[in-house]
Amino acid sequence: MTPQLAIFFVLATLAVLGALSLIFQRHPIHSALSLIVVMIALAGLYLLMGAEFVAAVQIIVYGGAIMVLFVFVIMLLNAGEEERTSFSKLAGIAGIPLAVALLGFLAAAIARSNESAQAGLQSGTLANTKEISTMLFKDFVYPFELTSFLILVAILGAIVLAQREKS
Amino acid sequence: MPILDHLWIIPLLPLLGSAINGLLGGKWPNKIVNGVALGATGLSFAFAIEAVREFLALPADKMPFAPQHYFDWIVAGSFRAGFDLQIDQLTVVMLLVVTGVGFLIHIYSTGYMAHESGYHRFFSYLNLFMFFMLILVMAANYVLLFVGWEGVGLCSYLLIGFYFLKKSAADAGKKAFIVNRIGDFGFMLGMFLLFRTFGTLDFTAVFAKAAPMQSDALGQFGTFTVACLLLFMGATGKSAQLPLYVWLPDAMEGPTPVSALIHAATMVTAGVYVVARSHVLFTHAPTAMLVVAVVGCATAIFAATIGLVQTDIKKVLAYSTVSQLGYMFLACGVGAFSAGIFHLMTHAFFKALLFLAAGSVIHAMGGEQDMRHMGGLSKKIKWTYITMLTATLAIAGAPLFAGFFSKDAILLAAFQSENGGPNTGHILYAIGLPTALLTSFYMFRLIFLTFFGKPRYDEHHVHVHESPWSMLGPLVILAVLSIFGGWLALPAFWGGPDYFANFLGPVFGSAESAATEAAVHSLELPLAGVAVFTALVGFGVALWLYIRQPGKPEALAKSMRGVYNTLLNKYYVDELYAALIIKPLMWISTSVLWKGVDVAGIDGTVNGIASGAKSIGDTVRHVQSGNTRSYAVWVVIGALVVIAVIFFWPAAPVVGMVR
Amino acid sequence: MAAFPNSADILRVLPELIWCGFGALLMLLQPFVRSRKVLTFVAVTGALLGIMGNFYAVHNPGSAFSGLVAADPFSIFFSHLVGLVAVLVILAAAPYLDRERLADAEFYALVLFATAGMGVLASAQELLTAFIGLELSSISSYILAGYRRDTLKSGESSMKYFLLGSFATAFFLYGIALVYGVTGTTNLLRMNASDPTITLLPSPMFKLGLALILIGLGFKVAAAPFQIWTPDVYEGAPTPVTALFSAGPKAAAFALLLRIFADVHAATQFWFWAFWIMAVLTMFAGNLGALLQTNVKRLLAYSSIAHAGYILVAFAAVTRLSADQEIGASPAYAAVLFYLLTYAIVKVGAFTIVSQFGGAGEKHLQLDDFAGLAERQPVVAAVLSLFLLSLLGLPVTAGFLGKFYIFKAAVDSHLIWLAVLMAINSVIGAYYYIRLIVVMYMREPSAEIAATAPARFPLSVNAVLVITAFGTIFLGLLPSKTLNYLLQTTLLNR
Amino acid sequence: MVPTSYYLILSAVLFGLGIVAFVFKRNVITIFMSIELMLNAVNLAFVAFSQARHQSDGQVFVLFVIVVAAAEAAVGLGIIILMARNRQSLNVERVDLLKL
Amino acid sequence: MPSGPLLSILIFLPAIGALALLFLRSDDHEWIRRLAFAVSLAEFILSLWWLLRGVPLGSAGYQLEEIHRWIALGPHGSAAQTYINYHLGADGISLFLVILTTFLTVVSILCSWSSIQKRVKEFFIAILLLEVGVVGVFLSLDLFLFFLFWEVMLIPMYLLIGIWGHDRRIYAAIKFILYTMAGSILMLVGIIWLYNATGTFDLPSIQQALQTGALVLPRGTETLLFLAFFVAFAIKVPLFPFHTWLPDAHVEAPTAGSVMLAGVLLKMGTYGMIRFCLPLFPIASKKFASPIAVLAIIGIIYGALVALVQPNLKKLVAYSSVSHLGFVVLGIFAFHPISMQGAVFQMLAHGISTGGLFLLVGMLYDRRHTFEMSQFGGLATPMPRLAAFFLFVALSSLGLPMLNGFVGEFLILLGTYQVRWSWAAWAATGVILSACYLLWAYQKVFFGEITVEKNRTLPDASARERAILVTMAVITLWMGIGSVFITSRTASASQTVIDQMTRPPRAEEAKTPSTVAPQARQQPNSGSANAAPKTNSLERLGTR
Repeated sequence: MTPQLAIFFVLATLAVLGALSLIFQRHPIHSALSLIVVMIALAGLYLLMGAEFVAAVQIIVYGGAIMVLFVFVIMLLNAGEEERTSFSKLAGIAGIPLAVALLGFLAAAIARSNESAQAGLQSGTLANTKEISTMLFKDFVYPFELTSFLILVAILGAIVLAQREKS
Repeated sequence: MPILDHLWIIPLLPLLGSAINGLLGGKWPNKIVNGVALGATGLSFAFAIEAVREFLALPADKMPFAPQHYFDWIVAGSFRAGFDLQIDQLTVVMLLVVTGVGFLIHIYSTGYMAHESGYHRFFSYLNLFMFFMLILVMAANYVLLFVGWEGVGLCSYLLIGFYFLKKSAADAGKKAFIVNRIGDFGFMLGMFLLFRTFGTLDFTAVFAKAAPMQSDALGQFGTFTVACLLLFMGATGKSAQLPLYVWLPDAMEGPTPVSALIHAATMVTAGVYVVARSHVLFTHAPTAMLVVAVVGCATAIFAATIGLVQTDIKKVLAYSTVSQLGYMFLACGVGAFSAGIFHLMTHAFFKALLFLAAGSVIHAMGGEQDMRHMGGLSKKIKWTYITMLTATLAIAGAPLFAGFFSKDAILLAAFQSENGGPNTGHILYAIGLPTALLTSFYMFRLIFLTFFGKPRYDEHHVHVHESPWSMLGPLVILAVLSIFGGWLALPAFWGGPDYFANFLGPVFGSAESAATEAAVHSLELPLAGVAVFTALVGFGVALWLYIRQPGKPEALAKSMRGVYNTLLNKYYVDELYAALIIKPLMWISTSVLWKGVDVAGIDGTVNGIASGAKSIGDTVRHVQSGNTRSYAVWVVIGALVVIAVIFFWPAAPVVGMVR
Repeated sequence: MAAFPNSADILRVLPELIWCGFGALLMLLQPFVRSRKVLTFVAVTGALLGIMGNFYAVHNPGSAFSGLVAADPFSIFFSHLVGLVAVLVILAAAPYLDRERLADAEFYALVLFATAGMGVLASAQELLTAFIGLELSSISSYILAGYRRDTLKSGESSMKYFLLGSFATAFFLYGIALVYGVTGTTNLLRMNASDPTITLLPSPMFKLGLALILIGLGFKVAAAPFQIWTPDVYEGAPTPVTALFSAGPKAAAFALLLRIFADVHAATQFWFWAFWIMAVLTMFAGNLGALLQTNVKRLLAYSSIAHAGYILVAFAAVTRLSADQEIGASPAYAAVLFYLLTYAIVKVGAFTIVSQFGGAGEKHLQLDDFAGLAERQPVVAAVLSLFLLSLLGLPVTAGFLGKFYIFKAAVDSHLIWLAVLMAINSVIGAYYYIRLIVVMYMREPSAEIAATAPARFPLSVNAVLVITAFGTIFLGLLPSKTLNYLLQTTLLNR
Repeated sequence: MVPTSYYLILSAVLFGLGIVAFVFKRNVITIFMSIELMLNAVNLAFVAFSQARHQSDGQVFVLFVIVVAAAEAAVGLGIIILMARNRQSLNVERVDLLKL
Repeated sequence: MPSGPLLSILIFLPAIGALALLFLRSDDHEWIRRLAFAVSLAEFILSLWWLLRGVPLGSAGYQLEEIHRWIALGPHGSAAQTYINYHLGADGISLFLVILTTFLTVVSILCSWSSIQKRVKEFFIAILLLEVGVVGVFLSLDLFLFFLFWEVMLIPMYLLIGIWGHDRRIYAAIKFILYTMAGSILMLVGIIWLYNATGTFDLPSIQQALQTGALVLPRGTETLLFLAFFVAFAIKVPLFPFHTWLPDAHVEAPTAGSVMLAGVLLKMGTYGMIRFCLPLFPIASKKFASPIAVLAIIGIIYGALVALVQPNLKKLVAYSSVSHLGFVVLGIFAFHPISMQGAVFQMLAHGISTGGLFLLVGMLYDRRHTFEMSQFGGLATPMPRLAAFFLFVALSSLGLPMLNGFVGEFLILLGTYQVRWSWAAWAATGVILSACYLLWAYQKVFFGEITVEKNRTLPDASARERAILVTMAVITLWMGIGSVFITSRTASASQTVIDQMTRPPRAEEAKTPSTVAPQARQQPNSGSANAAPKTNSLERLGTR
């Protein structure tokens, strides 16, 4: 039981628990917070894998920006406890079992496949940020530029959708 | 120009007359219509005589006279039917009878129909009938004969239904046509079989090929037998034999001249003509011959019995016609074709006369047809009375009258026949003779009821008057014919040669005429005597019943009510057909086929499929619950399906293009 | 390759860049330019310029950005297609926006962005780029769906589309991740190269990855059982947007699928039965669902599901054939492309009419509103019937040839049963298209409908109708040139 | 040493939990969160793979995913606000005007 | 001998006419009618002139062929490159069917002159387009093209029923189009499959390949293909279990529609059988001959019996055509030259006589707006002329010799009898039944006293109606007497069909002087056959 492994399990459990509480919390705020927990746990895992840049981005953008946005919206709409209606028979009866089945299937398929086992890695040789940046601005410059337009669209969408009627 | 090369003129003239009258006659006065109609028939009669003269004048080497080919009518594959007319001895007889009697009846009609509406229509139909009848007798192949065959059927349909306002008339017409069609069904099949056997339907070719062939044994249903039986089926329809005779009595709904021309003299004898025409085939099929004989014989007595009790003057004559036709078939059945044709001719004379006279009576009585409301007319309408009496004597078989000779010849031939066993002939004779008795009985019954005794009609309302000469003339001529017409075939014991049989010899082959010759001396005299005796008996009974004590018939009827009613209702045959065939057919068609199969069955299935699709569609719609969570679940399901498929189904079997 | 993208790279993705650029330009103009006409003009010009932007690629095709995107005839065809759709939609939308009092600059911008996204999706040779393109078009679509934000339906459709769409996207993305994990690359071309054994004995993870990708794209093309969102979204969205949805994203997603087929041999094998089943399910889901629809817009939505099904039939044929030398598969590819083309034209035309006819607030969308249309507006009725007949697949219309080629592809690959099922479906489909025609031609309009003033058809809309109708007939009668071009396309697509 | 498979299985589990959450939750915002959860799972997988193969492009993908997630968040929340404004409820089950 | 793209002109002339109609003011009914009439008349005259000249007597094979590459299939310049051809051609069979079509179009335009008052323009456009479709079907020699016209024809017919029909028109229209489509779409699959097997859509070349044995279809494939084609045609004919769309369609359709439907459209089915099923799939055809013949016979008797009990005059006529078409199918599937000839002739005869019947029924409808026979009765009194014509047409329809109905039926039965006597016997009962229902109906409608007061004052046939009816009557009579004019022209064509059913294994038998021989010998020098005088050409065709 190497320390990495121990840390991994701690963080993994944390993440899973966070995910579960995201599911079982009734109030959106709590769900949001538990999601943040998951993200932080993941950030930890990234660090564990030696991808600190990603970890940082994870904390800053995800935890920082996106989730804050969520919380902000929740506050804005002062969403209360979620009402556990079940108008959808299908979801009520078959929803959870099927979803769990899918989960199981994914996990099993991945577990059984050999690629995952191969290349037991040593965490030392991390892909350093420089490499990432060159790749980002050389090989993937085109998608990168496209993402800028994506952001533009997002802004546009926010304007179009959320702006008050100009009556 | 010799007519023989232009035989088409003879049938064409009536056609023209019919067309002219039919298309333009509507606005014309009767005179012009008469002119056209009589002109057409008269001319074709004249041409016919001329043709016959030329034909008889032909040198021996030209005989038999080759059929005239005018144009191809139907050609398909190996089949070919030309518009070919022929003339031979048999045709000559028919030709003269048809045109001659037809012409007389046309004349008669001008008087009889004078006051009817649709005058031109009547004559147009009548001429059309002449056309088809002539085609029938002159045709040189079965298909063309079939044209005439169906055509006359059509005309009889039109003429029976001439008073189309009367439902009974329309019904009768329809009945006639349809029953005839049933016969034609057999006739057509017969033709098909002949074609399959001989590869052609031209008379000369067929008979030439058939003659040398091995004939079927008795009881063997070979080609000949089947073909002949099928043809005979057609004949029974056209000539009102059992079991298809039912239409003829109803046909009396038509105007009387029509009954005289079509339903006594000409059309109904077409069946006999066909059998005689196909004698080559029949002689190859003893079974068929036997059937013909038996059917004819049975019909003869069957119809005669019904005739006994009929009260409608025309109905009596109708049944007697059926009965007489039975005689003719009997003759053909026993191989005495010439005798059959001879009876056909004489019958044409006296039966036409009877009808016309009856028409004249009806005319005199102002449309009354029920003999129970007649009586004592002999003074008032002398000419009619005399002529009708002549005819009655002729049909009853009084010596020297036409019917005597012909009927005599038939009975003789029947007696001699041994086809199907030594005693066949005797049995046939044993049935044929009483028929003769019955015939003379009901005929004289008719005479007595009509012309003797007290008038049984209201003399103040009915003003009996003699018919105009346009009607009486034909009566007289026909009367003369029905006296002397028989002398063409003076029996041997009378010393004269049998002109008629010899004349037809070339057609039917001299064999059977020779046979008669042989038998003549020994048999003919006694048989003739017997025949005369039976006729007398019939006359006596009639006299006793209807002159001596007029009350008697009713008494008899009462005493034997069952029999009487059975006869009066014609053995309930019509009812039987209705119950056994027509009603079930209608029921099946309506409630099983139409309502059942069509509407419920097929449409039901189709609509069922449609509604099924719709209901499925409805469920498909309801999957669309509008609830996002359900949609999510559907996506999950889909994911599971896709993954499962990709994981657990075999990879695609790969095929190349097929080139 | 050069350190920074060289001019060739730029030129080969010119169309997408132009569309994005004009999108941005419109947003810049929006505050200053008041007149709708100008904006519309700019937007149309942008779309057209984008199409023209292909000129370089046409003359020297090849891949750009170290193989992220390919500017081969295949993608050129699609950028033409989506560009065309964009032009038509913009033209059709102009009067609609006017009528519904909706801001137009943003609308046009979004349409252009979406178009760009589709272009990327269709030309991407690398999964992540494809993903970006997909998102670009999807997100724009989400917004467009909710564009009539004051109406409940629009908002709802937008929400449903957004939630389910991103749900599916997640699957797609996870699929990419797994494939990447197995092959070590997201570049379609390198996938086969990376490990030849993959095609022979593939790992479960690879299968799973492909499966998830299929799920994601299947959702986009509305293939059963992922069609579930389509009717609601189509009905709720503003009609011109619906036209865009039914034509654009679908085509782009199909394009990506085709590319994966062409390049990743493993996919062609694993996906066969999945496509077989999805095709059947989709056809029936679409046609049966449409049988009882009374809302024309929704009816057309279902019909577009059915048509996706028909295209999937061709896909099954492709899978079956493409293992054969390419010449074998190319007709099937061509069938798909041709069908997408005809289908896009027809659907855009049909929806345009519906959008005009719907009237203010899209109130007149029930079947009964179309009653007696043939007498009130014969031309419109005739054109709409033309489109319907084309959707039904009657000869002399483009739809017939489209269907014909698909049948042919199916038969060529011995998928007789699939062909027969498709035939049955065409008959079922016939019923509801015919029903609409019946309503237009044979029903008497109710009083107040007869009273309503005939919907006016402004110039731009008429232009759209003329183009689409002409296209329908032309492709129906003289498809040879187009088809030959398509065959080239698919052939070059190695 | 942590085997890659652990990470992958974890990511699969998280992804699955995301699905479960999506199906289970009613509140639009939380449903949206579950999508974010799924994306995170994907990211985990990417990073794990990139580490396993010593390729940094996996991490680049993560960055892209995050950007996309951000964009989606902006638009999604906009839509949610719109919905909340139009009908005073965040319960997706109450949004079923479009059906059948 | 005229030259040029005659057939194309024949096909598309009405389309041009329809186009021209578009430009007329839609309330200018008179000129719309006149123009439509003029166009159809021109079409009729041209078809008479060109086709009779262009398809010389006794010529085998297709005449006046036009062939152009149309749609390229398969990659350009590659080996797999094939073309869908625009291939037209006429032979003895299609020749008269086209003429029949053009003639009936004229008739139906005339008979709608006054009876159509709503949306006149669209009506005549629809009629002309219908003509385009039908003529195209009869003239196209490319399977694809054939299918194209086959489907194109649906829509105008569908509109004719649905817009100008009577009360339940919509139901009937939808039923009509769905039935037909269900069949034809399967045929499309069949056509494509055939292409897949042969590599071309060109009928003659497929035919050639199959006959010479250059190409052999597997038995199973042939069977399925045969069924795919046959079902489509059987629905169109309609053969017994598929017939239920017909009565509805007929009853609801306007007169012109019924005339075209009964007169021409049904023939497309039988034409298809002759042109495709037999030559392309002889083995399957022979395999299925018996069941099909049985169905046909069932159809004959069944249709007649149901007609017998119809209270609705038009429905009666409709069922009667189910019965009559049964004869045609029987004649085709007896594979006997005579019955084949008969079938072809019967198609034409039925077109005229049933067309005439529908005309007359329509005229009655124009006067009384009902088809219920209980509403009629005694009509012979107010309208003797109409009654006379009706009787005439009825007689021709029930197959009275010297009228057109007889020749066809007789030949069919004759030929069938040579093959299987029981078939002929059963079918012949139809002859009896046809007499039953027609005369029955005739009596109910025209005979007896007038029962309904309205009928007392009905006008007799107007001049225009008389003109139409007289023409019909004359043609009926002419076809009945001068049938040779037609049969001599259809002979070689229908013989060719029989020949085409031979396959290499049986080739040498075909050489032996069976029914096949003469045409087989004559085919190479059909050119000289044109010059040959009529008589001996008749000998060649007829007696042997």
